[in-house]
Amino acid sequence: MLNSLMSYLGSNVTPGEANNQLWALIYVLIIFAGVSVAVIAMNWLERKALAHFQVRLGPMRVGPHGLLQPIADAVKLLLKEDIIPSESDKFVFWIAPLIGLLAAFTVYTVVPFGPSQAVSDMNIGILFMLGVSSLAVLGIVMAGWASNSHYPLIGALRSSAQMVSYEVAMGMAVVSAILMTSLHGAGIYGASNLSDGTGTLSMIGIVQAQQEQQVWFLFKFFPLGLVAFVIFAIAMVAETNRAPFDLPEAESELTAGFHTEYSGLRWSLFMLAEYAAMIAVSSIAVTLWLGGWMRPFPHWLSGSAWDFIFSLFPGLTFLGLGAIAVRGTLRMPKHEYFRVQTIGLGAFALVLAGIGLLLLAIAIGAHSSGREAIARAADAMNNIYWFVTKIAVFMYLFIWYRATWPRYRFDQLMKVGWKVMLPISLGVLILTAIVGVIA
Amino acid sequence: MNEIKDDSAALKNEFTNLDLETPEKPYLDSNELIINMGPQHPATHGVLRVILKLDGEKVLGTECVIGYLHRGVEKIAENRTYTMFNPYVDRMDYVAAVSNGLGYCLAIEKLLNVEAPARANYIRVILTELNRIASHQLWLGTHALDIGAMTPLFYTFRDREEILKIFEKYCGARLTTHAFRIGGCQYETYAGFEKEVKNFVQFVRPKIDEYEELLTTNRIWLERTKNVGVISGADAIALGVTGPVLRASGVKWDLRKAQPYSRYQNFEFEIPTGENGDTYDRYLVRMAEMRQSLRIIEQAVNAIPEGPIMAKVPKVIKPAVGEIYQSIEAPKGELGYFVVSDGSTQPYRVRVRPPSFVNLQALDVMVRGMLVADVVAVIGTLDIVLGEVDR
Amino acid sequence: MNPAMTPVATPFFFYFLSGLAILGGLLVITRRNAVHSALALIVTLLAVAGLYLMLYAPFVAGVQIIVYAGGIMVLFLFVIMLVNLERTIKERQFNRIWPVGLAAGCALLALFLAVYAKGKSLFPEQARGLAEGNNTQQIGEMLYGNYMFAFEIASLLLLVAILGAVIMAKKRI
Amino acid sequence: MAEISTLHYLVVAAALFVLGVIGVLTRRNVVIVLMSIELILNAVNLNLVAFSRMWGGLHGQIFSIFIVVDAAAEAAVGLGILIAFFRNKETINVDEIDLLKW
Repeated sequence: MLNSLMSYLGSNVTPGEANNQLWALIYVLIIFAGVSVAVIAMNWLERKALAHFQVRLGPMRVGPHGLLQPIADAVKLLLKEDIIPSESDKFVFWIAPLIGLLAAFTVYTVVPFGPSQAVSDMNIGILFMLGVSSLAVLGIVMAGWASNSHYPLIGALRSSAQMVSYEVAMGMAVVSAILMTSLHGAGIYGASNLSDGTGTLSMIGIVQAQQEQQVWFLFKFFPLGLVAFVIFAIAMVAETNRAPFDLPEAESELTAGFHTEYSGLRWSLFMLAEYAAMIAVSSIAVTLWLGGWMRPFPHWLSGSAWDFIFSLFPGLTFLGLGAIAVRGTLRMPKHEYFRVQTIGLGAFALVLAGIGLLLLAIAIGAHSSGREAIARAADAMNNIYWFVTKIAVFMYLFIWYRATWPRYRFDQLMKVGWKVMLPISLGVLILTAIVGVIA
Repeated sequence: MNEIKDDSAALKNEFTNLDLETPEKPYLDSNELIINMGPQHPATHGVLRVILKLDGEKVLGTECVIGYLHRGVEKIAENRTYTMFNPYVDRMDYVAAVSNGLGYCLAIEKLLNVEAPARANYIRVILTELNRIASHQLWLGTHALDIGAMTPLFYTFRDREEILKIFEKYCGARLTTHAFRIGGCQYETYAGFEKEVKNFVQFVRPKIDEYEELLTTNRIWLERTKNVGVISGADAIALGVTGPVLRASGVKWDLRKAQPYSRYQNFEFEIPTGENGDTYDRYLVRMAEMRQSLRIIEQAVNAIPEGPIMAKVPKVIKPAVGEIYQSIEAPKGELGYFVVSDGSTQPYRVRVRPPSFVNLQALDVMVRGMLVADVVAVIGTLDIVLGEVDR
Repeated sequence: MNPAMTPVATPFFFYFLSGLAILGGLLVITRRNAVHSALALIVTLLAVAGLYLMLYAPFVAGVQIIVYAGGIMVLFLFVIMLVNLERTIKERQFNRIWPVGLAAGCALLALFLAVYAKGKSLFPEQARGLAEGNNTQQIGEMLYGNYMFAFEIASLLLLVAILGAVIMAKKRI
Repeated sequence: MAEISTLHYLVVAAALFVLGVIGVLTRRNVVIVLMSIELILNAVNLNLVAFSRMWGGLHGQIFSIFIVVDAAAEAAVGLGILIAFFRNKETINVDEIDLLKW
């Protein structure tokens, strides 16, 4: 067992490919824990960022700057009475949040955090992601139906119609990105002298294609890649039922939509699923259009010196976060009441700075000593860092949308989906094919 | 076993508004649904209950059920002296309490045939217009929230706070102010009142631009509000609709110009009107009204005369036998008081014409053929306050 | 997954998935409530998708999940909710000739098994290797090559189905 | 456990097929009848894919994709008919659908 654990460390492939179940299991656990932590952090960040958009402070009481608020929330939700409406369909009511959660988390098996930092590299990776994430709608529909109440039912019907509609445009946009993996382009777009190869549906393969072609698909066949990306970026907001497409849970119309009757743990599972799905679709966008785990300008600014400079980013980011926390600590009121909070925030700053220093040490160690293990760790660190950073940008966009835009009406939502997004995405798909072959 | 319990039959009995078009051949429609919106619903601004008859999401008809906040304000008036009843009116439209108080005081003054002194009138105008801005700000925040934009709410509440601070400094209360008395004002302005009001005007002008920046050209906002809840000028007049809702339909009717009270004739201001009578026009009209109110406040605070603030009013108010009707332009429309005196210290009858109540009648006309989401938008745009609807 | 390597515990997964599929199928035809049936059908569909993966047909498995579980079943659930009828649940679930139907089904099963038992020798011992790596590409080439005409016909069929469904379901056109 | 051969898959497919047939023949609820038809189509698909694996060709998989397309079309039209029918007679029982013209 130890042997199989150690033997994998030297390989360059995903655990799935290496057929190493133990490491696959470890990866699954790491991803599960990581995503859960990310959801909790996202919860706090959303409340904070949204609050600052709206000239208020957001959570401030539980822990310094409300840092422990998500934990308090989680404890509250766990301890809350679990209400199941008496007229509901108990079994379906019980299983619906689990389906949503399962669909949201299963997707992560193929998310490539790096060339070998994924549970498995399926050769139908993107198809698998789209398929499994489309199962999430089943959870919502069942929740709405099982609640046996008008508003959840309408919310569920809306949600299913919305998600099925936007999946079409989303799929078209994805296909145009997949086309790009095989078309290297010629003529005005002939950025590289590679000949047209075979395409791939594998998530890792898609990023590697971008690496080979030396261009993010966002900028490929400009502006076709950009348009497809924008279509996807809009459709993914609709897919995750977030503002301004949050009709299934529009509180001013349907109280809370499909999860009106849910409370406590089950409700928190829906929230967990929603945020996990947000991260999942963002990771699709990052993989397909933003170069996945690649750092910016891997070819333009190539060479080991640039590699070293970019590998300092993770450490510096954490040091920067630590510095913000230190600033917060220094600005804490100097009153006795705030002593515990000040100490807590200071400790948090120290933890952040410690992580930052560790990452810096790894980066510097990899550069100077050249030991393979450290170089490998540095590689993994860089890949994961850039991937997560790109996802974080999307997460911020999600919050920004929510703070800025009113909600669409249902018929308008459908109109946008079918009459605007679908034709444009179809056009982009056709143009991508034409440009790839002819131009 | 786990079917949705169909309460349509029960609701149908309550649904008296049955002049709905019935198809010649009645067919069973799986989509036809009668549902309750409210009284506990986040978008009904309190405890309004709307029974909706839906075809899918299309509204076939509505029926408003009101009275959940009924406190018998008009009946209470018959058992209170004229002075004692004054604070009660603040509890009707609690977001525009100053306007309510002004209307009542003017009515009783008319009954007594006295007039408030000039300085009192100027103070009244300043406070009432401030209150109009506060009311519109609250409307804007909640209306935007109904349509899904949550940020304007916090911006408007931040700025409304400044108005409430001025109220608090002036009379000690923030919401139900009881600012005016029959015959004038009880309180002289506090030191620095003028300066603070001027500062506020300077402060809030860019803020109104800020609200507009968020919404006026926002594509989704336009789609949600344009051609939603359209009501023609003729329909609006026929239904007795007043205030910004009427003006947005293109009818230039403002009691401050039509029947000036409290020396409104001294001030220069315009009556903003709309063209289409849709939700977007109502939004624009109210935004323009806020700016006009600022204009009035500026003029009033610059020209505020010195002098007494209370007219000569007997300690015990005992009007002669008679009846009067006095109406003012409250933020939501025409707020009228019909007071009948039997010569005693207590009114024989007080009847309030609340603008929200009358405007609410237009809901059915405005939402027929629209979608459920539009009902929410239209309730928001009517700017109803249930305290005033139910009294 | 490397085609050269045999997947782990193949028999276990086969029996697990096929058991799940058959259990789901049983529930589909026995449940009183149509939503429960639909749930069971989804389980069956996913189990069958797993079987496709074991047969080195990843693309078909993906299509199965996207189109069946994500599309068709949502449509089913949608319609079940639209025609939500309390009455059908309380009514008799099986028609009057159900013993005949059951007998016919059992006879059919017996026939199948008999054929398989008799023709067992016709099946090759070892399944031929099927490259999984470029399965999608090969399917694509065949769809747009040999089966081009059938592919176009299928798209036409879908178009007709869309029109038919809209005309049928819409109240006033 | 023995190695899994094509025959195993065929038996599973046969079982699913028979379940589908029984569902179609015995149930009254149209929605469930339609779902039973989906079961039958799935059984056929499983057969095709199993044979495709057995012979090492992809034709079976192509056919199964066509059958999925067919299933989608069938479900859409079937459910459309169902809604139209429900609107007229307020029943979704097959044995009450016994008029040639409504």
